[in-house]
Amino acid sequence: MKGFSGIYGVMGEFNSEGALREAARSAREHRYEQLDAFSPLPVEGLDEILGRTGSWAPAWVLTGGVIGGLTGYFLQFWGVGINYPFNVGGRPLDSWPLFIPITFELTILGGAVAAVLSLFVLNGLPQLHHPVFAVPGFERVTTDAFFLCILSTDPGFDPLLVRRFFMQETGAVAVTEMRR
Amino acid sequence: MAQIFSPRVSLWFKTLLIIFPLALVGGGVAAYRFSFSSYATQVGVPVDQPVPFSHQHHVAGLGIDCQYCHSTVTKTADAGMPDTHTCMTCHSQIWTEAPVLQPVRNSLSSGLPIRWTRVHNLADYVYFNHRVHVNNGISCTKCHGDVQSMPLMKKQATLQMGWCLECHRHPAAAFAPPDAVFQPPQVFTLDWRLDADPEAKRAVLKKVADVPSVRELTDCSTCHR
Amino acid sequence: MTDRKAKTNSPSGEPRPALPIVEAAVSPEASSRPLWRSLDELTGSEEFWVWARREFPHGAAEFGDGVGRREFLRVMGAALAMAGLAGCARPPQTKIVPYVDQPENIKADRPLQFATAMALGGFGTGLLVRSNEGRPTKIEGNPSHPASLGAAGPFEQAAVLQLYDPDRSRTVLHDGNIEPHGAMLEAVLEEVERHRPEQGRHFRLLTGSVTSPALAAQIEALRATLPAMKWHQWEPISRWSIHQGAQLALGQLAEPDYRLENADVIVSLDYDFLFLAPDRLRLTKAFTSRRRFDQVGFLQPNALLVAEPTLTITGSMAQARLPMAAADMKWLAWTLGAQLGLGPSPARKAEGGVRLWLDTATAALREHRGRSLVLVGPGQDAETHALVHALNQALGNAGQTVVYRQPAAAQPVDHLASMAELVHDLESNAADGIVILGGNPVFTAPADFRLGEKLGRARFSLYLGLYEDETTACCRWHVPEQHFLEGWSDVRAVHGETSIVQPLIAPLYGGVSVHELMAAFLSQPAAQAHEIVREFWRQRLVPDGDFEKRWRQALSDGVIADTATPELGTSTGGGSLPGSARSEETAGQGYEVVFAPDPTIWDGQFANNAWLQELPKPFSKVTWGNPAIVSPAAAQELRVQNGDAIRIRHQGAEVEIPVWIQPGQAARTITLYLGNGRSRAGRVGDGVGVNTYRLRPSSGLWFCRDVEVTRSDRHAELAQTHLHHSLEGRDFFRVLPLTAFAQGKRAEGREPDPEQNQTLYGPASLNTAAYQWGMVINLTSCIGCSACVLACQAENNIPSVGAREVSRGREMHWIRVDHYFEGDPANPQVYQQPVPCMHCENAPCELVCPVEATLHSADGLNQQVYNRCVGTRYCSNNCPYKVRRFNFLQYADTATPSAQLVWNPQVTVRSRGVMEKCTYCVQRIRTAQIQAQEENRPIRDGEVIPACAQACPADAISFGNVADPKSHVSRLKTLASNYSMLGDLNTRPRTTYLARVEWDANPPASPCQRDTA
Amino acid sequence: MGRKPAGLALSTGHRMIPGTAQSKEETRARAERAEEPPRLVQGVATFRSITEQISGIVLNRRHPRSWWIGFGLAFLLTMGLFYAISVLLAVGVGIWGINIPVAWGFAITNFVWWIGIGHAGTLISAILLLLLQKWRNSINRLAEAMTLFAVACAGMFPLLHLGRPWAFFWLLPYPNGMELWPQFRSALVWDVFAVSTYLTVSIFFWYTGLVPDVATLRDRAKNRFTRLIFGFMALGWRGSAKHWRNYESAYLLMAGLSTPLVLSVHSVVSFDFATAIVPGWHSTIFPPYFVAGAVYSGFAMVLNIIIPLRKWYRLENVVTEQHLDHMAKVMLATGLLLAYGYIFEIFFAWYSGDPTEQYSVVNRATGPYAPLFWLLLLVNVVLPQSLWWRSVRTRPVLLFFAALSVNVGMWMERFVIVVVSLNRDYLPSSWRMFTPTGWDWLTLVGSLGLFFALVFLFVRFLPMVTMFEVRDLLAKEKGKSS
Repeated sequence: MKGFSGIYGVMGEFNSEGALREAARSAREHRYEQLDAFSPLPVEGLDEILGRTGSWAPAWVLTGGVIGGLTGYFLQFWGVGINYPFNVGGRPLDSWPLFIPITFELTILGGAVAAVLSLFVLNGLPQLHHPVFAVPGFERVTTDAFFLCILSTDPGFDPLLVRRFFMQETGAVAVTEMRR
Repeated sequence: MAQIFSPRVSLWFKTLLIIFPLALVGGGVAAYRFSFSSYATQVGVPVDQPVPFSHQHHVAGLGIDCQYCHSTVTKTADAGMPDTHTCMTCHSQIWTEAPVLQPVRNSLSSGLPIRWTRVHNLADYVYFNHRVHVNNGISCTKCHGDVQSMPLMKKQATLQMGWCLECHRHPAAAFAPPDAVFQPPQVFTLDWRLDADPEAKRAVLKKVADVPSVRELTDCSTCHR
Repeated sequence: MTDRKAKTNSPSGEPRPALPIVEAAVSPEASSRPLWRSLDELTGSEEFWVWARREFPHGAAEFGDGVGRREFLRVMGAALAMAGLAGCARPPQTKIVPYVDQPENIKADRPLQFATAMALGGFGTGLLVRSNEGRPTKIEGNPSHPASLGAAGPFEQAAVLQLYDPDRSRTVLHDGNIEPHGAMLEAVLEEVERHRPEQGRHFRLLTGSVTSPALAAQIEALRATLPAMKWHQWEPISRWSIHQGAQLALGQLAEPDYRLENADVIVSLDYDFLFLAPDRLRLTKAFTSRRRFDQVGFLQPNALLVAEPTLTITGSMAQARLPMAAADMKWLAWTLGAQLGLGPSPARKAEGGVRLWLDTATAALREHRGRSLVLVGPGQDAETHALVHALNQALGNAGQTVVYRQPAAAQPVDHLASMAELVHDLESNAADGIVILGGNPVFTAPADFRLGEKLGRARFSLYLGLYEDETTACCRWHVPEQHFLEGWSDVRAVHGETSIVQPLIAPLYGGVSVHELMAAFLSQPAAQAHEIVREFWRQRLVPDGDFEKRWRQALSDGVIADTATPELGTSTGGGSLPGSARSEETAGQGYEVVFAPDPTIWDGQFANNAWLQELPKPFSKVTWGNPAIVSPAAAQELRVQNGDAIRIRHQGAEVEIPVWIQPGQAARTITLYLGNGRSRAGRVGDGVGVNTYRLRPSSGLWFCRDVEVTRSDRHAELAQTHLHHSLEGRDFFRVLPLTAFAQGKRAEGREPDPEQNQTLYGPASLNTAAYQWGMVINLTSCIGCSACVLACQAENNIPSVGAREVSRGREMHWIRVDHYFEGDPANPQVYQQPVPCMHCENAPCELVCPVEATLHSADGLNQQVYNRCVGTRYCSNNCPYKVRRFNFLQYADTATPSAQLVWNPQVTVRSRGVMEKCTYCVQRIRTAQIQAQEENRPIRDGEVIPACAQACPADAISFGNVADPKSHVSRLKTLASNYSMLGDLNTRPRTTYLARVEWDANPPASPCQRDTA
Repeated sequence: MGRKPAGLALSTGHRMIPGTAQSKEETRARAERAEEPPRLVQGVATFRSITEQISGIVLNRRHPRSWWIGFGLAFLLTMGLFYAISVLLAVGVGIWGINIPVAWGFAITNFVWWIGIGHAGTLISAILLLLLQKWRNSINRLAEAMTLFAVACAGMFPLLHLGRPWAFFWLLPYPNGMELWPQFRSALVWDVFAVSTYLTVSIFFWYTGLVPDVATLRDRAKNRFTRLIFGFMALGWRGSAKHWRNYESAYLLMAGLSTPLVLSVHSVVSFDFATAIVPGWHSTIFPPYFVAGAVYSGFAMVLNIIIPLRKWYRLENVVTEQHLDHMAKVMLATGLLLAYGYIFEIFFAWYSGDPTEQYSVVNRATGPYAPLFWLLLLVNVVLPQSLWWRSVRTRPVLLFFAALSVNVGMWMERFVIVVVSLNRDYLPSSWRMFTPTGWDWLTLVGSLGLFFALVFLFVRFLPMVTMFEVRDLLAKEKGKSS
């Protein structure tokens, strides 16, 4: 950090998910912690290698769903039972079976909204400007190029070492240093 | 590959995305509040009249009973507007030359009625009945406000359905002492409360006993036919 | 609304349009079933395949509808504005306009009621007219008037719409040019002067039958000035044969006064007395008073036997009904007479069903001597009437079930002869000055008289009429007539009871009173109707000095005490039983045509009345037109379906007219309703239906034999409100045999009704109010006259929608009278069933409304909140009774100012896109509640009467508080015959029915083809 | 820049030239990958080739004539729809053939039909995802888009069929001066919630799936404007490991939510009928029976769209006969479910012992609308049986017509359910026919126009095949083969 605050990290480009996986693995072997990988498709097993598994999304969805459901039921119960009680077709005011469909739909809605929000928030999107976009050839990350990045926030980060690592230990076809 | 967007754009975009849903919600709330605003409901907005008739002067000043002009209020659904002759009973004697009363005199001579601007306007599908309210001891002021302090007549209630329901859901609270509907000073006792004097309270509760139940009072066909 | 024109009327033979009654298309197997759905089923089901080939026939035709471009843009703007502003618009500023000088007793929501009377065919019916702030808005029967007894028929009730009809004539016309009123008066005076020298030998007066004493007096006065003038009378529906018959039998003109309440057995020969009689309302009350079955003990029902050419509401009430040609009626009468030992027996012997019917009738009459009654219709000749009078004498009924009175008419005459004489005089120029007081005779006179063109020969012809109609076109002077609600007059009921006709509103269109016009002829052009009538009665009412008092009494009662015509002795003095010279006549092999007044527009005078035009005619349920009524047999022979046109030729005249196939029609009789096909009725009535007067000769005013009938290739879409006349073997209409009723058997359905609270949810007691409103409809006493339908329409501001919309199934009536046929189509069992909203306690409609526009009130009403309704129409789909009505388009006429005057201010006028239905007349309930609450008393039983119940002459509809076990309606609901329609759906309707009680003996099998012995 | 051949890409790296041996081996590897093509992606296919092929459709200016013709027609019909709607608003629902008793006509028929069609997308994306059906990958995007447009068309009708459309918002729960809420016990209010939820969730689902592909377009776009637009839409997607991780779990969860949702929506729609007491409507079998019908018509519509498109845009390699075969099989299955539904409607009517119920069945088969009913059985049950033969399933033209007949058949079924049940219910006195007017027809055809116009615009401006999933597919196939 101290010396390299101007640097975001060093990026190595690879030609296949296999190569990427290898690179990531050896990076971990070299005690690099702050890694990030970029790929045109989810690369199997990469998360495990990078040591970041699991996601908060399920929790979000659960909360959203519960909130939606409760809102749905109480909106109905209060609306027709308490706020303005009506005699509708001789049905009792608390005719709960008739409240099920709306409760259900709102549960789903709440969950879905939460899911989308989680996607945005957890991924920090939208993020139109980002240092990695400056990397030459990065546009191919959405086609067929794979990248591994060692961040400057890594305790053992040193641009020179990292570059050497990429060029000698991995099959990087190109290595780039990213400025903030 | 070059950056497509500058950091600033990125920031703006993010902010917009956050603001947009908030704006939607805010808009809804605003619309709701607007429906109660004095612009939408005209509450408290004095209305111009051909003759600047002052309830303050006639009621508070001269102590004229409401029924003197609104003569059918206890008899029909319609409270009744005074005919030109009613005005002239006094104004053929006093203020005979007052220019503000010219329209009244014209009406009498031409036989053409005065066209007052309506202040309390209910939709045609609402069947409000003054008779039944007043005779059951709902004070005029309950809906029309402290008329006696209004130089020019103005609405004090939104006259929205929700407002009607308030009383129809809590009839007891709406009652004035039965004998207090018209005669000053009780007619103006805005601060009168059910517990004010036990004797009146008894009378009111007796009345409450024989008004229809709340469920009946909140039935659609009570007002819509 | 040009789309009201029936297709047959356009001269150009347009391509045969799509078959409208696709409804009748059916499965091939249907015809083999004992139960048949509709006649088209029996006659095979080609339409089915026609339809199949044509997929959706009306499609392309409709493309043009919608609106013209400019109109479109205009409305679009409006619609979008509405769409946009609906949310946040605030109501526009409105004005309050008080009186300059407040009149007494006119209060906004306190309507006043005035007693008056309306004349139909000259005879008066007493009415009470409701006036809101000076506008007559509703006409009801006058309980203290003997011809009404509180009931009112469709004609009386619809008169209020006629009052505001913007098409009524407004100006005096001379040769078609507008003239000042004064000019007309001058011309009149001049004319009188012209005739004075010859004592008016060439002067003629033409009226309907006149009962107004004041008018009669004026005519006499005119006679005094012009002794040689002649007074002619013409009514298309004349009662002369009745009077003349009495002359033959009793030796003097007489009006039979039937006491049906005393009759155990009634035999009617071609007499639809429940509709045709001038005092039909009274007769209905009397007749149905023996048909109530409304208490357990009740078991003295009367038995009715009817022989008639076409199914009438009277016939539908019969225990034994015999379809028979009108021309055979005479023979039938004599045969019946002979069987009862009166007069010679005709050579021709009865067979089959006729025999059976005759024997039944004979037996019944013999059994109930003195408590039976035989009636015969005005269509039959004097001889037959004489025979029947004699028959009633012989059975000892005279004095018991019928008494004879002097005719109430000022001068009863043979209208046909009178008209014939007039026409002859016009032709021979013996008459050159003629005054016509109302009645539109040019349209209604026998075709072969050609009155119209003859009138042209008169030098002076003046017509006083409500409308600028066919007669106006043939007269030099036209004077707009006052509506009876606009001016003073007086009128007598058929038995003489006299009413003062008092106005409720100043003439809207500057009409002239008949009395004032007559006064002009009496050289008192300034006289006022009010004065004339008042002065006339001042002389009559003197006996006790206080005229004012009696006058006021007469006005408030609506009838002047003891003015009934005196009874006549019941001896057959002088009268001898006429020979049965023509009693051998038969209808022969050819087709017979019978003429009858239209069930809803009478002789044509109501043709411009949208309420009556749209009132479904009994049985056929046809509106806006008058199809020829033919029998199933005839239809098969002519190879016609409903709506296909036929050509009828007789004595050189010809009409082309669509048919309606009527079960129970005499096999070879075709019934034509008069009064339709007006050419100058107004924007509503012009060209609706077919003018059948064109076929009505002086030789056969009521029926003609051996007419030539051929099939035409044209087709008209009949605007029907009801296409399907079978019960489908379902149990919504229940019948109890008399014996079962006597034993107190319940009117069981296929399924028992569920117990209360038999639901998943368990009890939900939400009907908390002290009053629980409910209704009971008595299926035995209902005669299906449709008075309730019109009463409801008038009370609840129900719009009429026109023929096109009706034929699309969009009529708006809140209560309908369903008719079902069962059994042999040649002579079926007929059931009628009035169906309003059932106000179900578990209302299916309420559950499905997404916006709470229909909800249940605490006092058990199924409320409809128009201003909340968004128009999903889901409620209508889910209503098993289909009693909900939808404003598919803007039906309420908010454009025509005078159309709005008739609206009832107590009922919201509905806009486009809103559902509506019967409310149990909630406005009346609430008014009564407020009144009672103010007077600190409970609402009395019978204090709240819905419009339908109020109008019903049969008292078939009862309404009241079902929470009070002592109320009338509760008592009815405890009867064993009480049942809920479709109750097994657990809708728990508040409107229930008393099952129809039927005599166990089936009606005699009918003669499917005539036996010609 | 991105258009350089793979080989050259090696030298594009900055400064450092790594050992060439490695790179050669890499190229060989890619060549091999091309050698043995996966079954669901045919022909020579690499990440790049696939990506180029699909994104090319959007990024290239030039479009086949068939697109212009198709879009032109659809656009005309859409204009017709707008005209019909204007007249409707101006004059009222009376311009339609509806009446009492048949108060619901084409509008509701169309609504149910469109909603049904709108089921395929979510089903393919969600359910098949959960069932790990790989073949969904190349068709789900189009199916989802189609779903959106179908639901949009469907949603239009309940609004239009109102007597007073401008008051539609009374069906929504919002605080107001009248202190009134919607009548929550009404199935129509359930519809409002179900359909709007479904629409929202479908949009989320669709857009989420779109983000990585839009990112691809952003990176491949040539002119600045396109790059900006797609840039905004891509929200700065970088394809980082974190992105993919959250993305996959969120997407999976949405699939999990959508699955019950998609089943509930048409169940709720069926409640409009099942909770009513109209004979022919009031039946417990309606929910499953409606859902089956929905999937049935949905797949039919997908086939009707995708078969021409794969031809016009030469997508045979990604949308293979294999795919068509699978879809046809699903159609066949749901079709049989539906037939089962028909049979059981009849059985229940008989078993209920209720004459009105029984009559409603008899009326369908022998009543005035009988020809429609029999035609319906023909096109909806008999003809689709041809799908038992693989030769039909894999012959696009035949399959197209089979699907077409199903679509027509399903519309007729909705019509039979809505109209033929209503036109003869409890009281014979109020039995009546419904005969549609020209406006009814114009609205129906117009909604088709709107639908296809939207589809055409979609294929023009967004990738109709999910590129990253096809890439994933390629990778997986490779993983399998090596």
